[in-house]
Parts: sequence; C-alpha cells; structure tokens
Amino acid sequence: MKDHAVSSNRAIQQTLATYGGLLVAILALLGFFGVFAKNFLTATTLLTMANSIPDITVVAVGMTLVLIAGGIDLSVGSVLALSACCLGWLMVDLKLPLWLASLGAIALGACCGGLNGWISAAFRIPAFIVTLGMLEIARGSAYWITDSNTKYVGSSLGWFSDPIAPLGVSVSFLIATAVVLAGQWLLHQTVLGRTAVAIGTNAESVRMAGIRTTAPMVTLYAICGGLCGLAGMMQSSRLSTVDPNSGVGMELSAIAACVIGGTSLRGGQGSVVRTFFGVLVISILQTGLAQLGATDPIKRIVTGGVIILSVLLDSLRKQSAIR
Amino acid sequence: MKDHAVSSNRAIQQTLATYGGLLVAILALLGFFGVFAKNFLTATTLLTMANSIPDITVVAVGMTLVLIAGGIDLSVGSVLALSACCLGWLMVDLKLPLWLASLGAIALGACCGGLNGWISAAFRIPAFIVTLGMLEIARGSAYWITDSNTKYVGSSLGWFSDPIAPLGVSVSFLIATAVVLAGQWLLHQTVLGRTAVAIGTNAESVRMAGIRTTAPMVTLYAICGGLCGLAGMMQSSRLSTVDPNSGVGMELSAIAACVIGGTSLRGGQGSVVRTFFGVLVISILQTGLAQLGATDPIKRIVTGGVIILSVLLDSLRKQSAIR
Amino acid sequence: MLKLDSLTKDFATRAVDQVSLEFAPGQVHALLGANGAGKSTLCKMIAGLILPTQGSMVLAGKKYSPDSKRQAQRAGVQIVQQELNVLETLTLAENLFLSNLPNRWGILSRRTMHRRACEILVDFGLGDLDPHAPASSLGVGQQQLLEIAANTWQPTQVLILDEPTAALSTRESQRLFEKIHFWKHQGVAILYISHRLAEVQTLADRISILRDGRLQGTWSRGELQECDIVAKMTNPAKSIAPISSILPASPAESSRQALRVEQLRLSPKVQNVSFSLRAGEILGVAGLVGSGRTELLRAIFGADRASGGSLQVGDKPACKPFRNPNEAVRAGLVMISEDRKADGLLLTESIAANIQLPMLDRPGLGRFALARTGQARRIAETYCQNLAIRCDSTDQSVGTLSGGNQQKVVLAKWLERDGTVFLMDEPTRGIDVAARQQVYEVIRNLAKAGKGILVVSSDLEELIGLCDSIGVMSNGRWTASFSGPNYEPQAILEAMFAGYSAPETSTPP
Amino acid sequence: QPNASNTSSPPASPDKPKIALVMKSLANEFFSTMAEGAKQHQSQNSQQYELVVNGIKDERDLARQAAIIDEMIAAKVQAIVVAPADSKALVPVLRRAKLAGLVVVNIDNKLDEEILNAESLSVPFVGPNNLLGAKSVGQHLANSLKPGDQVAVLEGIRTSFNATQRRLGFEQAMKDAGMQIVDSQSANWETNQANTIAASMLNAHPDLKAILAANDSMALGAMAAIKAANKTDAVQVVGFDNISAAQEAIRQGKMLATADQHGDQLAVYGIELALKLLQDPKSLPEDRETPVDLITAGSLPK
Ligand SMILES: Nc1ncnc2c1ncn2[C@@H]1O[C@H](COP(=O)(O)OP(=O)(O)OP(=O)(O)O)[C@@H](O)[C@H]1O
Ligand SMILES: Nc1ncnc2c1ncn2[C@@H]1O[C@H](COP(=O)(O)OP(=O)(O)OP(=O)(O)O)[C@@H](O)[C@H]1O
Ligand SMILES: [Mg+2]
Ligand SMILES: [Mg+2]
Repeated sequence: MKDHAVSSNRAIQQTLATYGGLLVAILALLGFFGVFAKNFLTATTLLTMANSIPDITVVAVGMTLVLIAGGIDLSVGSVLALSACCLGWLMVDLKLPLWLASLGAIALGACCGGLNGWISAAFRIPAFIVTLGMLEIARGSAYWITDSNTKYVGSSLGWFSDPIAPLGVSVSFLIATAVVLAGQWLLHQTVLGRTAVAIGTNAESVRMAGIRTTAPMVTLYAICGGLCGLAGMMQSSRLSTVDPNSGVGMELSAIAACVIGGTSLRGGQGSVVRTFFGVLVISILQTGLAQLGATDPIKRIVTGGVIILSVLLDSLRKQSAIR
Repeated sequence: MKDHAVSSNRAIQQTLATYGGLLVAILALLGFFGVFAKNFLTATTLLTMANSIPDITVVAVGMTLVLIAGGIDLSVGSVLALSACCLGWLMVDLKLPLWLASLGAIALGACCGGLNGWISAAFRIPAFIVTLGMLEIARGSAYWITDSNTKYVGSSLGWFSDPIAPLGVSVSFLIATAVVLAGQWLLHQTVLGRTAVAIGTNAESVRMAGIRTTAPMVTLYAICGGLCGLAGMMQSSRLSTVDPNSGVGMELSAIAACVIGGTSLRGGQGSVVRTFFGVLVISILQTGLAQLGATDPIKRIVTGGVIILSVLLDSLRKQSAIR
Repeated sequence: MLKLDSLTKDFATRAVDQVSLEFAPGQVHALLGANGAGKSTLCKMIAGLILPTQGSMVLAGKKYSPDSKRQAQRAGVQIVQQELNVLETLTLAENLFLSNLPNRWGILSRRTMHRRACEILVDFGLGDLDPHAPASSLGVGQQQLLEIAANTWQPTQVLILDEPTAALSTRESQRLFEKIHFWKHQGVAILYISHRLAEVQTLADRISILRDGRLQGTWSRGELQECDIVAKMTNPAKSIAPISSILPASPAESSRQALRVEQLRLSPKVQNVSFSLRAGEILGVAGLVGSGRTELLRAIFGADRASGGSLQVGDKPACKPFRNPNEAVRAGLVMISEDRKADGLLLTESIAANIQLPMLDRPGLGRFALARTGQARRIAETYCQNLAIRCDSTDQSVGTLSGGNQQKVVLAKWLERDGTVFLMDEPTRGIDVAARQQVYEVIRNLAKAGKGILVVSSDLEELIGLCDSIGVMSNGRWTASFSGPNYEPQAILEAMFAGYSAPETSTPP
Repeated sequence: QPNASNTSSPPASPDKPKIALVMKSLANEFFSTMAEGAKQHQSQNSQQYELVVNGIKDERDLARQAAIIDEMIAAKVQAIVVAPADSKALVPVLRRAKLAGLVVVNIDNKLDEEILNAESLSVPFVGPNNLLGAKSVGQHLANSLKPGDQVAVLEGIRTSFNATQRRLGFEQAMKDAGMQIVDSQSANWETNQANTIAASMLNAHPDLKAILAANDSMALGAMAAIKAANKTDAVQVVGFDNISAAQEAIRQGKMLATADQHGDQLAVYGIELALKLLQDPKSLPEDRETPVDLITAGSLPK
C-alpha cells in the first residue's frame, strides 16, 4: 500500500517536473488576462479559443515529430494552403463527395511531405533548404490551382468546425486532441517513434547500427504533410473558404510552439503533449492581447518577450533542478 | 618553374572544386535568362542587379558567421527595419548629422544582435527561439518609433546607393564586397573566426578546452546585428524611405543564400564567399523571372525548384567526387 | 568460415593493402598493429560499413560483399566498433535492441523488451542498471559494455571486437573474456583487436599482424613473444621493455604542493574526496568502471559544478571548486578527457586546428587578433613527428584518423597548452604498445619538469608501472592510497571493491 | 435580437455599447491612420461607446482575422466594424456574429454579394470605390502621356479584392486613353519587391513611360528603381493611398499623383453607422460610398 502511494507520489512529481514550468506559464497568462481583460475567463472565450487552435495544433504535432527526428519542415503553411485549395477544387469544381475530396487533400499533403523527406534523406540535403523550396513550390501551386482567388466552399464542411451542441467544442478540436494523443503514443510506443528519436540524436550512429534512415524519415515527413492537409481542412471548414494565402508564416508559429514545449531543434528530444502546451501559450497570449485591444507594436513586443521568457524560465528551472 | 606551374594548377583545381558547382549554376541561370528574357544580358541589367543586392549580401554575411558558430538569427529582417527606422528618426526628427545617425543605427543593430547572442549563449536557450522573440520585439519597436508610417528621407542618403559615374556600381555595392572579403578574412584568419568554427563544430569540446563560449557568441551576433543595421542603411538609401515593414521574410532568403553556398545549419562549416554566390543565384533568379514577366505562381514554383536543384546538384557532385 | 581475398582500401593514402586472411569458426583471431595500421578499416569493410576499393570476401562458401551493415548482419557478421555509438537520449533497453526493436505491427512490446533487456544486462555485468534509464547517465566504460551487449545478444557467425577493453577495467574485461569463451564454444569466429598484448596472448588462438596496411603474417598461439610482436608491428623494428620495467626514475623529491583537493563532492558519484598532489608527482587513480573517477576529474576541472569542497592549486589560497573549465585552465589545470569524440576533439576540423584550439583564449590575445594558422601548422607537424601521429598532412580532419592517433592529437593539444597540473583520464586509451612507451616518456618528462599529474586508468599494470603513488576510488569514495614503487596489486584490487562490499559504513578519511 | 445581447452584456455599462473595430494589418500606414481616426472619434464621444481596435500581422492572415472576430463575440462587444482581409472568407464568421445578436458593419473592402446571398446575410457597407479611384488616378496620368505610350502596372496581392479593383481601374483608364500596358506584375504591396520588379521592368522595356502602382509603398519602390536607372524625368509614377511619404514625393515632383480614400474618416463612418443601428435596430441599413480624392502636387498644401 505504502509503496503504491510513494510511487504515485513520484509519478505526480515527475509529471510536475515535466509539465510544471509550462503549466505555470499558462496559468500565469490566464490569470493576467483574467484580471485585465473583461470577459476573458468565461466559458465562451475559452471555447472560442479551443475551437480556433485545432489547425495550428495539428501542424505543430507534425512539426514536433519532424524536429525530433532532427529535421525541420518550413513548408507546413504552404502545404496547408495547397491541400486546402486542392480540397476546394475537388469539392467545388469536380464535385467529388466530401470524404473523397478530404482524402485527396490529405493525400496530397502527405505526398508533399513525403517528397520533402525523400529528397532530404536520400540525397542528404539539409531539410531546411528542401522544405524552403517546397514552401515556394506549394504556395505557387496553390495560387495556380485557385487562380489566386479565395474560393467559397459553402457550409458542406461546416459541421467539422461548428461547436457540438452540448460540449461547446468542435469536431476539429476533438480530432486535434486525438492527434496530440496519437502523436505522443507514436513517439513513445512505436518502432517508428523510437527510430525517430534515435535518428534525431545521432543519424550517423543509427546508420552505423545498420538501420535504414530514409524510410522512417519519409514516413515522418509524410505524416507531417498529411497533418498539414488535415489542418487545411480544419481551416477551410472554419472559414467556409479555401484561400491560397492561408498559413503564411505558420512554420514559425509551429516551431515556436514546439520549442516553447521543449523540443530541441537539434533533434532527439521533445514531447508532443508539451508542444500542445506551447500552442496554448501562444494562443492564450494572442487572444488575451486581442481582447485587451493592445496596439500592434505592443502586441508584437509582448509576444516576443513572452516567447523568450517562457523558454528562459524553463531553462533556469531545469538548471536549478540539476544543482 | 615547373613546380610553380603545378602548384598554381592545383590552386585552380581547388578553386574549381570549391566554387565550381555554384559557378556552373550561376552561368546556367545567366545563360537561360539571357536567351529568354529581353535585354537581360546587358550592362544595365547586370549593374542594376549589382546595385540591388548589397543589403541582402551584407545580411547573409552576418548570417553565415552566426550559422557557422552553430547559431541562427531569425531577427535579421526585423533588426534591419528597426535600425532603418531609427536612422530615419535620428535624421529626420532629431536632425542629427548623417554620420552620427548612421552610427546610431548600426549600434542599435549591434545591440539587438548582442542581446540575442547573450541570452542564447549565457542561458543556453536555442538561438532559434531567442531570435524569433527578437524578430517580434524589433518589428514591434520599428512600428512603434515610426507610428507604422513609412518615412520619406529624400536624397540625403542617396549618394550611398547611387551608381558612381565611371563604374556604374554604387558605394553600397563596394561596401558589400568589402564586407564579404572582411567576413572571409575574419572567419579564416582571426581568433574569433576560428573560435566560431570550433564552437559550431562541437561546443562541448570547446568548453572543455577551457575557452569561453559566451563572449565570442555575443560578438558574432553583434556583428550580425550591426551588419543588419548597415543593410538597413543601404536599403533606406536605395528606396529613399525608411519603412517599418522592410525586411519581412528576409531571414529565410538570407539562410537560403547561406545554405545554397554550402553553409551547414548544424554549424562548423561554411564560407562567406560561397554565401555571396548563393545571394547571386537567388537575385539572378528573381531579376530574371521579373524580366520575363512571369506570373506569381510560376515565379514561386521556379524559385523553389531552383533552390532545391542547386543544392541537390552540389550534393551529388560532392558525393561522386568522394567515390 | 570467412575468407578475405586481397582486400584493399584507399583513402587519400592506402589504408589496407591487399590483405588475404581466413577466419575459422570457434577461434579467436587477434589482429594487431600500430595505430593507423588499418585494423579498424579492415573490420569496417568486413562489417559492411565501408566498401573495399578492391578484393573480395567469401563467407561460409558464398560470395559475400555487403554494402551496408544491415546486409552484413543478415549474413551473420556483427561488429563492436572502436568508437562508441550509444544514443544517449534512448533508454538502455532501446539501445540494446535498436536494430531489432521487439514489436507487433510496429508497436513496441515494452514488457518483452524490458524483460529481455534485464537478462542481457545481468549477463554483461550491468545488472544494477535500470533498463529504463537513459543512456546519457552512463559513463564511457558502461557505454562500452552496453555497446558490446547490443551487438552480441543476437546469434552470429562472425563477431568483430575492435578494442573492446580499451575503456574497461579488470573486472569487466574478465567478464568479457568469459563471454568470448562462451561464443567460441558456440562456434563463432571472433576477430579481436587490442593493444593490450597480455590479454591477446592469453585469449587468441591465432595472431595476425598488420603494418602500414600490409599483412605481415599469421601465427598460432605461443609462436610469438611479446617483443617479436612489437618488432613486427613497428617500422623500423623497435624493442619494447615491459611496462613493469620502466619504473619512475625516483619518487619526486619536491615537497611543493601542486594540487590539494578537500572534501570534494559531486552528488551522487563523488563523495567527500580529499587528496593532495605534489609537484613532480604522478598520482594514479584506480577503480572499477562506474566508480566515479571520471566524475572526480570533471569536478576538479569545473566541467561539472561540484556541490561542495575546496581546491588549492599550487601555493595559492584554497578556493571554491571551479565553475567552468575556463577558470580551471586559467588557474593552470589542463584535462585530457576520456570521451574524445564527445568532448575532446573537433572531429571535422584539421589536426592543426585541434592542437591550436586551447591556445585561442590565451589572456592578452584579442578577439580580432590573427589566428596564425601557419604557426599552428608548424607546431602540429612537430607533434605529428614526436608522437608518431600517422596522417597525410596536418590539414587532415581528425575524424578520419585512426582511434589511437586521435588520442595522440588530444595529448598534443594539451601538451601545447601546458599547465601546472595535468588531469589525465585514460590517456593511453587506444594507443598502441610502441607509442604507449612514448606517452609514458612524455608523462615522465612532464613530471620531471615539476608538473603535478593525476592519471586515471583502467589498466592497473599501467598505473603500477607509471605512478609514484596510487589512490583507489570505489563507489565514489577515495578508499585507499598506496605509494610506490613496490605495490601489491592484490591490495589495490581489494580496495577497488571495498566501497561496494561495505556500503555506507566506511566513512572517508 | 439586440435585446438578447443587451441582457447578456455586463450590467456595469448597460447603455454604453462596446464596438470592436477589426482591421487588416495595423502595420500598414493606411490602416493605422484609420485606427487613429477611430480612436480620436471615440475619445471625443467617450460617453457614447467604448472601442477595441484589433488588426492582424499580415494582410493575408485570414484565419487570424476570423479568430479575432470570434474572440470579439466572446468578449461580448455589441457591434463589429470590420475591414475584411478577404471578401469571401469572412462571411461565415460574420454570420456567427449576427446570430449572436451583434451589429455588423463592413468597411473598406466590400464583402462578396454572392456569398452574402448564399449565407442569406445582409451587411451594410461603408467604403470607397477603389475602381473609380484608381481610374481617376490613371486618367490624371494619361493627361501627361501620349496615346500609345508604354506603361506598366504593379499590382497588390492578387487575392485581395482591392488589388483587383485598383488594377481594373488602372487598366480601364489606360485603355480609354489608348496607352499600352506592356507589363503587369504583383509586388505584394511591398516596397522592396516593387523596387526589384520595377527595375526589371525598366530594363526589359526601355521605352516605359509610366508605372502605375496599386499602393504608395510600391510606388516608392518604383521611384527608387527609376532613380537608380537615371530615368527620373522619363518615367512617371502614380500610386494609391496618400501616405505621408508619398505626399512628400509628390511635393518634390518625383511622383505624379495618388488617391486619398480618407482612411481616418472611413472607420468613423462605419462606427457612426454601427451606433445608429445600435440605437435603432429597426432602421434599414444602407450602403454608403465614401469619397476618393485625387491628390496631385496642386492639391497638396505646401
Ligand atoms: N575516412 C577516412 N578518410 C581518410 N583516411 C582515413 C579514413 N579512415 C581511416 N583513414 C586512415 O586509414 C589509416 C588506417 O586507419 P585505421 O582506423 O584502420 O587504423 P587502426 O589500425 O584501427 O589504428 P588504431 O589502433 O589507432 O585504431 C589511418 O592512417 C587513417 O588516417
Ligand atoms: N550525466 C550523468 N548523470 C548521472 N549519472 C552519471 C552521469 N554521467 C555518469 N554518471 C554516473 O557516474 C558513474 C561513473 O561513471 P563512469 O563509468 O564514467 O566512472 P569512471 O569511474 O570514470 O569509470 P570509467 O572511466 O571506467 O568509465 C556511472 O555509474 C554513471 O551512472
Ligand atoms: Mg582502430
Ligand atoms: Mg572514466
């Protein structure tokens, strides 16, 4: 009995050690805006926030997987836009049924991602440059298939992002949560996940151990691309529109969420759940500042400051814990 | 005599091996656009191009130094804008003499850079996140000091970017060339440069060799920041305006130039001169596509493709050289 | 079983030159040679890690030309490489099974993995470690054992062990030898590389010697004496006195203190260690793998922040332990670290740049001062000659040197930097017999010049031969001190185990 | 409907409505002027209403603008005055605002009629006619050119409605006056990109007589390119928006004309309409076209 209590106590401590810094940051932000912004700490605001983060959450999960394996994907925003535009084209112009169109969009995202992974892994080219190229290519293609126009897709996708009556959260949000959990599971409980961590730690050693690295990298990038496609669907359904300009700059927000969550850009370290907390930090900050009606300069300065501070605090906490 | 010939022959071979791939890419692009774009291979066009690249060149040199030391600076574009705005404010509002205002702008850039370096090195925080924060902070500050207004500074700075009569190139271009050479010299001949390479290769080994890593990193980031300030001056003088929105997305172009030039994002490897060639690749591409009057989708798809291809070819060439 | 036919590998120069060899099942075949002779290169070709330039191989009657380690593994050839490849973010269990994670449909079977990992760890004498612990918590010796375990738990036909004992102490080596006997009886052909001739003599059924990439011949057990082997390895032939005979000239007479350590603590692995080191003295530190010797040195050097205690360097007043290596180096300490790959070398940089590294932060040298690379190159050339570093030029990147030569670069780097106290963690790790003598010579000369020298080594014979006195670490405590030149190895061994047999009772002095 | 929203609003200020002004990028001078005008109006009428101003980082970030509107609904404002970053994508979220009982007024960039119909929504619009504004700028330019002269257009971000309107306005004016448009590329509203593209245009078409830029920032970039090519007297530039830097350039004779949409008043008109609708929910909302004035050296105060 006593043993059990001790071990659960230890589990709590460990959880606190893992998530503590981030939870404190999130609570501090909530508290701050709760005090200074009217109507911030209300169910409506929190639900609104919940329903507006699925897309970035899903993208950040994909990014986490890629970062942990020592890669990076700068093309997430463009691939999101391309998938969304493809979805619009399939639904509106080709009049395909929704499920087929969605499948097509996600598959297109996965292909873009897989291509990223294949080129960078098979030819040993820095992922940064490959995905930067893909950023341009996918964005260009998105303009091309939509003729640089936003396209109205109507409400056929609406159910995807409309709040479910009794819960208040949308299907998208539930899916995003599922993706987070699945991502964490993938990372810890599957061969692919452990291989990803290994490759991120030291790709050369992994090759020395006789393990092929190309196939897992392609799979991981394809997952990331597919998740961008899913995020594109989520965004389109929320706006009832597909927009070739969507997701501009998303790569930086996604990476910021990952790094705030403690994922290392050198690979080998990271956690999907913590990335989710990183997303929360960023979106609480955005929403709070918007509700305060802060001016643009202040918004940006504060955002920058909080990003640095949250990581700084976490690092100081860890250093003091070591001593 | 013969010995001499052999050794100079070897030097040529080595130069070709180092710069060959890039030179081929540049010539191919020039050839292509020369054939397909009207008036492309003319002195005017080439000089126009030369006079429009100083700012990105200078920024890319700073970025190369930081990347080689294993860091990264995402804030270059914002710091450029902030310095430019500060310059405008000092010159127009405070009516300071040009040299003092320029000094102030460059110093401000160096401070921003130094701060980046200090926070990331002293607290061991990923440079990515620190400079991402600085990106937001500097941009916000730029809006703040200009009230989000573009400011016309007239021709008081004009001499800086006007073509010098007999040469056809501007003072800016000459300065940029000097910066490239100085950067290469710094990297190879000075203690700071060697330390930077060492830190980028294996920071732990450097620390265990009893060498301080914080001070050199701060210096390098400060140099990068100062160069952004200089680039800000160049851009303002070229456009006769200071614009808080200038330099958006510049970090990606600068990094792309570095990587096309063979600088490794993992640190420890790179060359300033090759970065300059990387800048040339990108700017020839941009100018050529604009002269062809290509549409935006095509521009982006081609740019992405060429970025990937140029690195791919270089990598294939190297791999075949090894075998 | 495995036949090599004129196997050749060219880098900038020829590393392996037309080697034809045959390995028989159930035999231990030792491969000897000086540093850079091409042993590791030959092994890498057999294990599919690099492609031969020429030549062919036949395995069990079939043509065998692996182009990846994976293929070699499938064919039944396993290698434990000289350089460690442990992935520090993964757990011990995951490292063990990395190439073959137990799974169903891609989902890990953690319980199976854990159970089998426990068995294997116990089997390799790592039973007290938690298979869930991250590999980053292991010292180099333990990592070496883990690496051996990871590559040998699967049944194989041919097993290559490239200097497996370089970082192991007596107890662990002994256990490894038992395993080798076991594999031998299972009919595994074992290719064994080591610079410790004594263990080769007892273990090997056959001995092949390489020199400058060429095979000098193959002999059976007992055909060669130690001195013959050394003569065949080196060029021009050198004769080597056994370590035991190269005793210190005389215990240093100086009473000047070089370093005094008081109650140094680095939880959890170093507990209240105190000792002092005189100028001109060579003090050895013996201990088992994991006894905390490396941690002791790191704490003294400021590489890890000590949690308590004090230090006194020379006749300066006692001070708090250093907070970083920079302070230590400024105070006159230098440290040759154990893990050259992780924190000793810049692998992609040139030999010259590596030797120059510690000189980049001398006081009085401005940041924009010229780096004087030409001078660095000349200095490097001198060391290449003095320490017999085998290289094409001083511009060759250190990562392409052989293991032993890399270690010599580490030595050269600190000799050039110079200091008053030398901390050396396994200074001869991977260095061949002949060069080892040179290194001893160098160490002895340093002592003569009045430096204080602290040597950690897992090779007890080496310590006994080299040191003026020996301290023993056991389980994080300084359990005994002995003074030379006449040591009782048995007493030292007992002291090495003391901290484990009587936990928490023996308080440090 | 408005009643419902009133009861759910905080009782502390039951009669002082809160209006949210949701803009495009506040980083753009035009919109920051707009916000400034609105804030001034609020401070003069501070007993009448409260104001929250929000913008997005980048004019392309539709998702964020939609999210801001959702957040404003959650923050329980009574009215939203919005300058949509996209004329289609914002309709669904504005419908949500309507359903929540908010008054919605559309300014600057008109929402797409078709989609408003599809979503069965009516939103009053207050704003300028960009097409006519651009046309008048083009006509003024044409006065100083000869028919058959070569001109080039720098377009804004192609997806933006205003960009299209301005381009069409320029094109109509040029066609009417018989000019020849030899090149038309998008410089994404940016000065530096406009500079690169304009320089290329000048090289590719040495006989170019004028560049029509869809906003003043791009016009500044084009001016710099012209100066660098030493063609200051040969090539004319016109812009749109009347930002202060452009005024300076027009005074110095480096730029021919621009158009003023009275940004500072635009938001105020929208707010006034919203206040009217709040007070009298039954009144029929009406679209209102705001003036666009041609600005030339003559019309600027010295
Ligand atoms: N990748 C490489 N590029 C160039 N030269 C190499 C490379 N790898 C090995 N060499 C050279 O090949 C030679 C043989 O090296 P090898 O590692 O096989 O020596 P070794 O016999 O294992 O020595 P040691 O006992 O020190 O481990 C050395 O001179 C080394 O410098
Ligand atoms: N970073 C670390 N965190 C926690 N424990 C560590 C760390 N590094 C090493 N240890 C522990 O310290 C102990 C000593 O390590 P190590 O094996 O290096 O000791 P050693 O006496 O130097 O032995 P050897 O040099 O033979 O390997 C090990 O048991 C290891 O678990
Ligand atoms: Mg070797
Ligand atoms: Mg050790």
